Amino acid sequence: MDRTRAIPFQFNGKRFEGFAGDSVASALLANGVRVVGRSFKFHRPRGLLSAGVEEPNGLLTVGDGAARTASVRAPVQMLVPELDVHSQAGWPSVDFDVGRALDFTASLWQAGFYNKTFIWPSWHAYEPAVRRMAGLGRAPDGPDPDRYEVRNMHCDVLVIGGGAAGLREAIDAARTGARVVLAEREFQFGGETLWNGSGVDGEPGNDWISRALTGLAAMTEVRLLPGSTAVGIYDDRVTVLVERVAEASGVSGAPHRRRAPRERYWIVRAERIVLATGAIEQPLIFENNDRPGIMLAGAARQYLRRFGVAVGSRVLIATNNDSAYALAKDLKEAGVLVLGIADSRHPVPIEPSTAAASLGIEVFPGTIPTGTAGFSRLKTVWLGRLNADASGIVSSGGGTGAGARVVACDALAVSGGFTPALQLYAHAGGALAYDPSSGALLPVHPVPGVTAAGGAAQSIPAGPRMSPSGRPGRQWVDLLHDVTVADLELALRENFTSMEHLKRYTTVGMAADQGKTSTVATLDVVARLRGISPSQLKHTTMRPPFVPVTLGAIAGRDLGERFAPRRELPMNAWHAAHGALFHDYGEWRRPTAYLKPGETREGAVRREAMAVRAEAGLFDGSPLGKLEIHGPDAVEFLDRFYINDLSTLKPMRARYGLMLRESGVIFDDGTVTLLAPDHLIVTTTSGGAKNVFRWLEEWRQCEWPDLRVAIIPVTEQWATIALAGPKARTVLSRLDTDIDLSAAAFPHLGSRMGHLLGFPARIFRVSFTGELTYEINVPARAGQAVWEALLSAGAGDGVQPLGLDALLLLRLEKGFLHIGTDTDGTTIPDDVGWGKAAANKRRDFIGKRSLLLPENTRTDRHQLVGLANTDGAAFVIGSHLRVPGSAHGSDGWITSACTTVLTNQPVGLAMVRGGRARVGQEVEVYDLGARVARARIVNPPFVDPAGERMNG
Amino acid sequence: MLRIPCPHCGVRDEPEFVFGGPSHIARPESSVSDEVWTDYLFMRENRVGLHYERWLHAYGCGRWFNAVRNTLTHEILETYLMGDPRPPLTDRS
Amino acid sequence: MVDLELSVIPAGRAIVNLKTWMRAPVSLPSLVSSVAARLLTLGPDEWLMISDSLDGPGLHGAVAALARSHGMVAVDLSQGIAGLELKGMAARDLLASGCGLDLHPRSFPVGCCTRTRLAQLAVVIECTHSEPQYELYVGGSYLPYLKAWLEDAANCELK
Amino acid sequence: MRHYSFLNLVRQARRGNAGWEPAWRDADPRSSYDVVVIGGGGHGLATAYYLARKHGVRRVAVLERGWIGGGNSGRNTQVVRSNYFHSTSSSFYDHSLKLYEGLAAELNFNIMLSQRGLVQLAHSDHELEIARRWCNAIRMNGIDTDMVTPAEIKALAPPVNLNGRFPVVGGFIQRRAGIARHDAVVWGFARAASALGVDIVQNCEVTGFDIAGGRLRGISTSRGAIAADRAVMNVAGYASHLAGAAGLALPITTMALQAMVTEPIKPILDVLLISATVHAYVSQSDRGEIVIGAGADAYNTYAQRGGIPQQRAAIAAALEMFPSFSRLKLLRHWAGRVDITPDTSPIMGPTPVEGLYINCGWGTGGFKAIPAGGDTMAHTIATGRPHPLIEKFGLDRFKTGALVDEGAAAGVAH
Ligand SMILES: Cc1cc2nc3c(=O)[nH]c(=O)nc-3n(C[C@H](O)[C@H](O)[C@H](O)COP(=O)(O)OP(=O)(O)OC[C@H]3O[C@@H](n4cnc5c(N)ncnc54)[C@H](O)[C@@H]3O)c2cc1C
Ligand SMILES: NC(=O)c1ccc[n+]([C@@H]2O[C@H](COP(=O)([O-])OP(=O)(O)OC[C@H]3O[C@@H](n4cnc5c(N)ncnc54)[C@H](O)[C@@H]3O)[C@@H](O)[C@H]2O)c1
Ligand SMILES: Cc1cc2nc3c(=O)[nH]c(=O)nc-3n(C[C@H](O)[C@H](O)[C@H](O)COP(=O)(O)O)c2cc1C
Ligand SMILES: [Zn+2]
Repeated sequence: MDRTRAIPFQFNGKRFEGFAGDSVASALLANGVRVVGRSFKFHRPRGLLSAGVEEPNGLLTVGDGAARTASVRAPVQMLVPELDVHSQAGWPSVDFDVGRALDFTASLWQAGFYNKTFIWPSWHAYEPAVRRMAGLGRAPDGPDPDRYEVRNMHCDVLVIGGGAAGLREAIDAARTGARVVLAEREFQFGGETLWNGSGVDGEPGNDWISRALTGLAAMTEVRLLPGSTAVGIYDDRVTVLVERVAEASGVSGAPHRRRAPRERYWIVRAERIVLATGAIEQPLIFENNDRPGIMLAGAARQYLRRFGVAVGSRVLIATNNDSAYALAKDLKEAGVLVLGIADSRHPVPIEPSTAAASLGIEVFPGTIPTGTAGFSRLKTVWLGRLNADASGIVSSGGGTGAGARVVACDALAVSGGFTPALQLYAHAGGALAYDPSSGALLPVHPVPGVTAAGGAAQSIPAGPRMSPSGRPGRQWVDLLHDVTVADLELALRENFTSMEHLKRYTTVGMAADQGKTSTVATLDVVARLRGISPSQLKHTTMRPPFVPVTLGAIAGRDLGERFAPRRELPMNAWHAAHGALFHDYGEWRRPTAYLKPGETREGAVRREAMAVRAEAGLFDGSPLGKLEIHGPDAVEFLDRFYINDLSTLKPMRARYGLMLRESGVIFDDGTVTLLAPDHLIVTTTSGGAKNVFRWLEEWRQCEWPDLRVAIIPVTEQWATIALAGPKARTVLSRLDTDIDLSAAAFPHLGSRMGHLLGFPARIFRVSFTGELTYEINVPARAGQAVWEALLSAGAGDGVQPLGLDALLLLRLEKGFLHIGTDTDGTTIPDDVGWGKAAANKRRDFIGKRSLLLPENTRTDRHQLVGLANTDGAAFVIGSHLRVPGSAHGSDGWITSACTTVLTNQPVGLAMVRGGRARVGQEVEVYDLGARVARARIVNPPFVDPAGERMNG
Repeated sequence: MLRIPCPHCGVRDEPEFVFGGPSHIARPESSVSDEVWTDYLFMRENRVGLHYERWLHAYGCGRWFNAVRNTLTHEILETYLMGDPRPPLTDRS
Repeated sequence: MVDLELSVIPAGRAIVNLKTWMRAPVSLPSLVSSVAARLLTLGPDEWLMISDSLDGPGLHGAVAALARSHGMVAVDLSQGIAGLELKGMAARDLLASGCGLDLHPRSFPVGCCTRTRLAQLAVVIECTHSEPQYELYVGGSYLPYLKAWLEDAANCELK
Repeated sequence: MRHYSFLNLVRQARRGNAGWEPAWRDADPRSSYDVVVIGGGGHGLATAYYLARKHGVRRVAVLERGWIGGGNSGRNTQVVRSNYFHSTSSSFYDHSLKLYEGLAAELNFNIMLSQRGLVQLAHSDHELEIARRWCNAIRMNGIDTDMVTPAEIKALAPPVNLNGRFPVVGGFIQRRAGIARHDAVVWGFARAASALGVDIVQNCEVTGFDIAGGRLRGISTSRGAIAADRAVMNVAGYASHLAGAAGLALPITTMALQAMVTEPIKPILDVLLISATVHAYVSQSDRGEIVIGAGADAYNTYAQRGGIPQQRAAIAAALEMFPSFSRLKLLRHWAGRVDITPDTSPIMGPTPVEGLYINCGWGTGGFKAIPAGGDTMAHTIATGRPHPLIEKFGLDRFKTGALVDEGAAAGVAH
């Protein structure tokens, strides 16, 4: 604490001042704020319970607008200047909340009430009103102004928790030369020892800590990570830490001026993990144990010693273990009136009782609170004397028996024992069981590579935690979700006896604090209600994260442009400079069309397509997948994939083919070109390139390792430029090349290796448009020169670039298949007219056997056919069809559609049930519930049925 | 996140790998019955406990390899090369 | 300022991909010693040869025939693969923000090279200097994405 | 069975809620049953309920190895819809949705059905074409769906971002789709089945089958042998394992499908959004958590836990859709063992063992199918013939190849 530096902040619109080093919680307490929020269900006033992440009451909203953050835990939020903090419930205010009315009808709103009502007329009618009552705080109003980062890390030893135990473990590990990471949730190392006054190795705690830190800082292989919380341990001990980077720098607001991330998500791979996470103090269960002013004793001590704030001026202490006695001493020394210590143990061990006696503080042995009074501030506590087995009260406050006691006080510090913070051990696969002597959850078996140290490995003997008397409906077990003993009782009565049912029915432990101060108490209560020992019960599954984690931190920088990689064409800059309208096609960003000023997309597409039919067009097909297949068995290898026979392929010739999955479904299409018997080039669809490579490799490595084949993807090595149109040959001939382009020397489906403009070139005569086409491949960086040369060579002839839209239109006119558009994950070769080819190939190929299965030989499968519109209107892709005689259901759908460029006819391709046998029939076209057109089933293509244009 | 020991590259993170399903499945001749063929197509070992499976180190060496992994604990007991026989292992869990 | 330099390796460096179709492990020394290039091992059957003194076709020409006689194929990928160089104290942290590989000099010393996953891509990383300094190789079409990704990472305060 | 109503709620509250009875009876297994239902998930309980209610089968037991609903039925993201591509699927799922619409009243249990609408997002022209194909397919089968524009999507879900890495270019909506409270569906069926005399036996694991001459005769369990000549396996992630005990092989891979919730916040989202491209779906529960449906780890696992890669991918996807959720905090991340079939459709009907039936393979989407799954399986078991709605979902389709491939047909990889 630095009391010389005052820090102004706001709480619920009022201005307050704290000091540097304060948490929001300590600053509020120091300013006398007792009610920090209203409870979730019953809107009861609530004050701070704890001084740590386990806090169930002090969940506040920090900031506003786009940077608004809901449910910030007041004890762990560092106070920074001008912090704007709000309570999350309470209307019109936390101090006066009309919602409190619900508290007076609480028994109506017990566990599962919503299952029993709101049935008529329907839940949806009540839902909005109910939803408005739920939820803690509001979502931000806009995109996060902050940024986040992910960082990977490796180490030999990861020590989680930088208290005395963690520091020692880190030092021990570092001495062996190991790479050590020490993560501490707080911004300061030292844990409890920072303030609890205990020494380490006979040295004052703080001296020891500084020495330990100096020592660690000097070791090169040690990484200290303050402000970093371990939130989950996953498979193979991979651990996630969340570092609060911005908060550590003490800056608030104007985050855009910072470059630093707000939080950093560390993914740590450690050989060994030490959990030095300390323990979490538990409350006591008694009537009205939720009043503001009732606080965990350890928290009260921390606020006092660390932040100089006393939890009250007249303080009563109630405990079931030794730890709270230190608080009594500290309070007394600070001049606070300590009204006594109620200790549920009987007898109280010698050491604490003599310590109390020496301070003149009265100890009430075998005594536990049985009730409290005070609305927004605790006023009175009733104490009762437990009977021998703690199953009843000998006499209680208000009564007359010995031990009955009514204590007027303004604060009650409670300690219900400690349970080690071993959630992470549970994440790592460890099991925890209830230990009756300490009332804690302790490890049952070791987890390889994960150990606990210090407070996380201790068990502190403790007495009874629960008052046996009092109204169950007023005994809170889960403060954040307002779950009481009565809820658990009702759930048990209704047979929700499994702990997991109990959790889901009452929502106990499901709140934002994930039961950090209610899990063990739930076991106690249920055991008592069922008359069994808590050690017979299993706690519910603990899952990551240990504390809630900002979604932004998890995503890190993997958002927006970095959400998924994007690939650019080698000639991207040229396209961008020439009016390209870009879209994403798989990973690739490609020109859809090249818009001239004032032109629409449709207009451009028709112009480009027309140019190809009339003169020539230039298409950047660089993403076309290209694989080189080398080795003595290359032909044999490829022949096992294609439905076409490759064994007859001649040198320098290409063949189009389909590749199937083993199920017979079409997987990809493309050409295979034989350059030499041990060197082939395979092309794939642009989107399929990676998958085809992976597919070929899988078979090569796993199934046919004896075949001598090597596969090398070369897609990006080559720029692929398709020059298509009647003038293609003329234009290409104008460029300097050593390749004979004449029709006789270079026929359709031929390929030639040579030079173009001096660059190495591979030219293929394949056509996706139906026009004479040269598919020119030159090294990627030569692409633009060739592209520009072709454009200028053809300028006088009207050669122009075309985008994907025009290309797909042209191929549709020809009835060529577009995998993924006309086919889906069920399409087999016969469905698209390739059945014969597949059947005729004698040798086996992948997928062949499946084509003989009964399902694949049915004649009423969906088959790809052409559609001509008899009404004259354009088809809409995705419309469905009904064939004559069919009154309901669908008989198929339109997969592709366009209006032909030369003849202006609306045409389409469709998958139609038994379609090939229906050629000539009329079908009805339906779109969005209406019959929109009639169409005739025809055989494509729609232009140049003789296929003459292909040859120029 | 699994940490998978590639026999060629050492231990790497799960996202570097592609899972390939059970290994040691023999592809039948195409002359087999529909019954045998569909078993090959669809039926898959799906054991609780030790699972013999194959992985591709897609973002690394590009090699497929076999692994024996416990499907309850995710422990990888052994990895071995494609084509090697199943190592005889017993479930330690 | 961040102690970091990121640059694209100028085009012109020869990069040749070698793969073998042999089942038995092959040894490459004879190949490597005969040309002015260094060899990066990507896997048991795959290598990259890199040369600054030769161009792609030159390096390819120098090794192709010999490779073939060893049951290997050499393919020039000089124009298909892009290179980046990253140096400075923050280089390791920068890479660690998108790559799970252990880059500590104990595990990945100078001279070490591997293909791994960085920024969701398959990237070849080579440690070229203890400064530290790394060279990254990635499919050319990803270069703009990867470069922007790295620049963005560098923009985030690095520890 | 005490009737549930607001009136009774008030009445009981005034008596300290002491009068409420067990929602269902915990039974000990008897030595024989007419039908044994294995697995106390939604499908098992619904099957038992319809067997007793519609077919008068009186001696029915549901055997559950742990606690009812502890499998996927108690850990799913609650989506109910019937917008499937194939009529085989959509007619089945729409039957289910219709049963859901009457279920709260029928079971006298508020299952919190909230038909708030579900929008499937399209991120490119191609996806929009596929969406239209899909939307029309559903409409052709007489089920409500509409195409929606980006502006309409924005109006339905104000915090949505239309201009992310994958811009939203449209989508389609099923307005009758929505969510129902997963646990409530399980408990509602359990309560109603129990009231009809069904024995619900928890902590009872089925370990084997007594099969003679190809006929089922009995079942061995962790709590002793039970004689029964009819049984149905509804054990989701353990389907292969249990079927193996009956000598049957299944085309199933068990994977860990994952989901996450944030801390609860005030209502901000009143519709469900699904994107196959960014790969997540997002809704807000009635309690206020943002519920994020993630993917599955792509390998066989029974571990029922999630990992970092899926967590990071799903959260990034959710933030691509809703950037303003960035400062919300992840509260919990869990997984369920899902039984994935090659065509992502269920397996329902008889098995080669006479008297032994199977209902599994729901993979990532069987919560919405619980009422219809129970109804049609009850019919199938009671009559010995597959219910017409499930004829095409039989195990025999993996012999003929007649798959009902929803993912493939819709052009979207699940
Ligand atoms: C994260 C996640 C999200 C999902 N989201 C959705 C969604 O939004 N919408 C949707 O429709 N579906 C969704 N699903 C799928 C849906 O949850 C399941 O398909 C559905 O719950 C299956 O119900 P079931 O009754 O078949 O199986 P389960 O509910 O899993 O029940 C099977 C039961 O069998 C028991 N069992 C297993 N072995 C034995 C044995 N040997 N003896 C006795 N009992 C045994 C198990 O303990 C279990 O209780 C999701 C699933 C997950 C995991
Ligand atoms: N005398 C000795 O030699 C000796 C040795 C060890 C401990 N001790 C005493 O035992 C008591 C407990 O010490 P301890 O160090 O075990 O506990 P501690 O409570 O002092 O420290 C635990 C630390 O772990 C941190 N932490 C908890 N969960 C975390 C997470 N998930 N991620 C990151 N950080 C997390 C906490 O913020 C805390 O600082 C102290 O009083 C200490 O002085 C004494
Ligand atoms: C729709 C839905 C909402 C949930 N909301 C919460 C929640 O608010 N708090 C919580 O702790 N868990 C919540 N859970 C998760 C459950 O606690 C639990 O993790 C899940 O049912 C799986 O069970 P298991 O973790 O016990 O294995 C929710 C689960 C679902 C399906
Ligand atoms: Zn490898």
